[in-house]
Amino acid sequence: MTVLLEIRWHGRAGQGVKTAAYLLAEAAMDTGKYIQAFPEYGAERSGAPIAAFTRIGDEPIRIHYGIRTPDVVVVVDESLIGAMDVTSGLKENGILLVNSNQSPEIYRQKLPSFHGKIATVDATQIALDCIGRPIPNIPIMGALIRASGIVSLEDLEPRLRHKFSAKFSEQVVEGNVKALKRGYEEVKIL
Amino acid sequence: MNEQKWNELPEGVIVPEGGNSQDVYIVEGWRTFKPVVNLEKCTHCMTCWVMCPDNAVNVKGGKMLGFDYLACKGCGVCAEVCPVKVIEMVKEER
Amino acid sequence: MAVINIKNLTDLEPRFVGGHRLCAGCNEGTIVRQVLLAAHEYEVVVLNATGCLEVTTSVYPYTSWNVPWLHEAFENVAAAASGAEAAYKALKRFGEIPEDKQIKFIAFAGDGGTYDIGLQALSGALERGHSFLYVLLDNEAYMNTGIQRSSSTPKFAWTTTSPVGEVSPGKTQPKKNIVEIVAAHGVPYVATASPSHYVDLMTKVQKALSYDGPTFLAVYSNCNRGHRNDTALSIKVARMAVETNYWPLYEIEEGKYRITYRPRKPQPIEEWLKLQGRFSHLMKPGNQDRVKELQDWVNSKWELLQKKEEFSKTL
Amino acid sequence: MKVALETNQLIALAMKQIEPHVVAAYPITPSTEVVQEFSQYVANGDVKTEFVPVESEHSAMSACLAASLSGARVMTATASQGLAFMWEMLHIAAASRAPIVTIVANRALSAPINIHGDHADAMGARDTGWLQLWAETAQEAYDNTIQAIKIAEDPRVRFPMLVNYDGFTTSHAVETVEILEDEQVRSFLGAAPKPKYSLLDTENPVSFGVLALQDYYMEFRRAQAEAYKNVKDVVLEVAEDYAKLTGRKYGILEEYKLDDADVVLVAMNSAAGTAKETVDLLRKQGKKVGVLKIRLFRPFPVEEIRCALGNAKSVVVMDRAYTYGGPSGPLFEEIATALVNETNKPLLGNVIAGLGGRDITMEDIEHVFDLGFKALEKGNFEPLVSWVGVRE
Repeated sequence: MTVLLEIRWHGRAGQGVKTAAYLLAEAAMDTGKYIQAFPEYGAERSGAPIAAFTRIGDEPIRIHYGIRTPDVVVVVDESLIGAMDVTSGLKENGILLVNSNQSPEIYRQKLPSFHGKIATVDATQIALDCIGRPIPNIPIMGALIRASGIVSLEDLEPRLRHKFSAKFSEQVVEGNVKALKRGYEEVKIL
Repeated sequence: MNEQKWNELPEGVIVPEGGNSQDVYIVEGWRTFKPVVNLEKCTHCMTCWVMCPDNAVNVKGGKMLGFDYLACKGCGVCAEVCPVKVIEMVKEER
Repeated sequence: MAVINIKNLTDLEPRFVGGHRLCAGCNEGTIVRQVLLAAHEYEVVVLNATGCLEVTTSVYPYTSWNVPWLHEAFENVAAAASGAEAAYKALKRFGEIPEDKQIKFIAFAGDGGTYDIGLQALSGALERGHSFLYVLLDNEAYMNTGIQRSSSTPKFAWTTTSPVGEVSPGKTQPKKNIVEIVAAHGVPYVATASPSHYVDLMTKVQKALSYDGPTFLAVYSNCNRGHRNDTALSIKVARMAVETNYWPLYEIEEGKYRITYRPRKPQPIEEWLKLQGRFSHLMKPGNQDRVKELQDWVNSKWELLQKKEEFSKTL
Repeated sequence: MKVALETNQLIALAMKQIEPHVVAAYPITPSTEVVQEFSQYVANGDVKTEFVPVESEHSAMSACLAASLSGARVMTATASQGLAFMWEMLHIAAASRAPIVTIVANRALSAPINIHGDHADAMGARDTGWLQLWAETAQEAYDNTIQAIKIAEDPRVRFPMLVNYDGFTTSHAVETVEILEDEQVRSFLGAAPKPKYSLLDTENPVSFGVLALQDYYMEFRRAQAEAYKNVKDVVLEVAEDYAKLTGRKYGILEEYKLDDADVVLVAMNSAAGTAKETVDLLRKQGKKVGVLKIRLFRPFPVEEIRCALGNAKSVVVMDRAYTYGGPSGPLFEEIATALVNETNKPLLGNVIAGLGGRDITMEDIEHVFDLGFKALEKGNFEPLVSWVGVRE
């Protein structure tokens, strides 16, 4: 295994967590990387906690199981913190990104044992502003690529347009593109 | 028919031809009584033919010709349904 | 549709031949011959559920079927018909069989394969609208395994699993109404028939085959072994089922009911019961109430049917 | 062309490229999207396929069988309880020599009900007469789907085939996959070879699905048994043709660093990839380990397995299914049978892992190799069957 980046997503069913995990992988593939992304399902209905995983590597990815020691943890739903150990296995120098209107400093205090990078973005508010619905997956994606540098905004935007235009109206696509950019700009990193 | 060896069977689970049982798989031994028709009195109404479960009534051109005794099991339906009662069930003499 | 004249059909190559191993006098052989004679204008493919008809007509290396024939299993003949019909449509669409080739699919199944284990597959195929004629051979019990009750077995009939005993008068539940169940799917043509009334039966087959969609023919089928009657009386028992109004002959064409045969003087149900050993316990003293119950059941169903026919005339 | 699609969507795309005449199917997690996505291709007019949305898996296989015997190219997809519900019809389809291809996103069997990756479904179908291909990755699932059509329909074969890949772990994963153009797939497969007899051939009526009693049943079985002998050659020929087209070469087995391996892990589907990664890690530590991945599970490639395991000292077979009350997992039983008369056979042990979607991690696999090394020290596997990744 050469360079392998592992991203674990925590959210609730209906928040677009799986879509985000896939979208990031697809954008990375467009830049020539090998990718793998998959959700962790139970018998979830909207609102239940779910996880999703994205792996990005320079070589074909052969391992097939849930990410135990992520480089990045993305918490799409703030209420999960405390309800579960979202930072479980998160690498010392990793990144924790939370959808929250609070500052990263607050989380630094809440999670004293974690010494990596902490970032927050109010993705839900951005989503409400841009698409009128509280689906925070795309704005938090903007924050993620800024905080991690996994792919550039220029790489992600066409993928997002391509993926969403197959399913959604132009208005929704444009709203999400706007949300992506706002997430990218508004993320606070510590 | 000689019994086939396994490598002589058709592929799958098929009989690779149509309607080969009549007069080949012989059921005359099933009978105790056999139908006998009086063709002189027969009106050729074809009721016996259309009611026979065993395709054992020989007909041609709308005429009753007699019975296919290799295919007849001797059920007696033909005699029972005959509107002019010209079919008689008689005991087999073997 | 031409009026059925069986004299004109005598020179056709038989599609269902002798040398099969149905019991002597079995109505099933008669019904299949009548159905396939009526279908003579069409190329047909036959699907057959597991049952007496299937096991007795296809014992390797013999077959009594002079048309393409497929047996898969007990509960799925309607699904098999769905698949064959789907292939037929697809192969036409792909240009692999000629557009002008016309095939009619005919499925045969007993009451076990229709009322009970095969009901789901039948319902599915009817709802999907596959074009095929489903012929129910209703001998009112699982005869292939040795006379066990089905949901088609009439009340008070003896079977090996609804035996008559000190505390039980035979089957304790009435017969299920499969015709109404099928009709409720909204299919274009549903009818009953009896081999005793062969012109009626064959006319109905021709009508059914004229539709492009699922059609259903419930045919009364005497089983002399299971109903306990002499082989020679097989057709007579079937006729008496009609003459007593136990098995009325009618059709539901595009939702409209029509009685196709009306007994001049309907016979009392005893006339049918007494022909069959499976009801012999009802002929013993002290069972008058049970016979009356059956008569009342027949009467009420006949009355309802007449009302449906009347109502249909207003549609 | 490289794509990133969920494997189920990818397989639906492969089915679109194959354009079977008939697809009859019933949805079940985790294979639902295969049929769902394919029905969209039908709705869009991208394929001429007749899609039969049946009311159960039993009817799915029943309809597929009749369609296949009618001369149609036929596919379906299922998993778990659905495959179990087809069980009766699986036997009939195989004995009828109907080359139906069934996609299976392998999933655990109830009870308890569980929707996740597990091989109990396909292992339950192992004695139904179906051929079986297994896939480690999305790429292999795609490649196997296309090859399965050609293998199953080959006049020397004419058996139905299951194409297996792990439920969720693979079925719902997005991986980088190289796909063919539609035209390439169609010209690779060509038209479905016409069977000798067809249910729709009214000129030459044939009776399908006949009865055979004491005088013939055994001859039918013997003939069926013989026909499996042709399969391996066809699998390899098709793989070779496919390699010419794609550069991706498949065999009956995949041997990973077996040449000098002392301890060999035998695995199927996605865990084989994790195992290869673990082998690389352990090799860096100087441990001589390797992986044998089974691609063709039915017919079971006895000679190839004997050959592949010939140099191993210790072999651990990983089963993602268990045979309740049996001596071991099903794959182990078969591997053990393959080696039973070898004079220098390796020590053989069995692990049960990953049931009901439990992750099989690199740590688990290290532990499994460790069991293999310990057996070498002790001279035997004790116990014969170990459960891995279960709370003790």
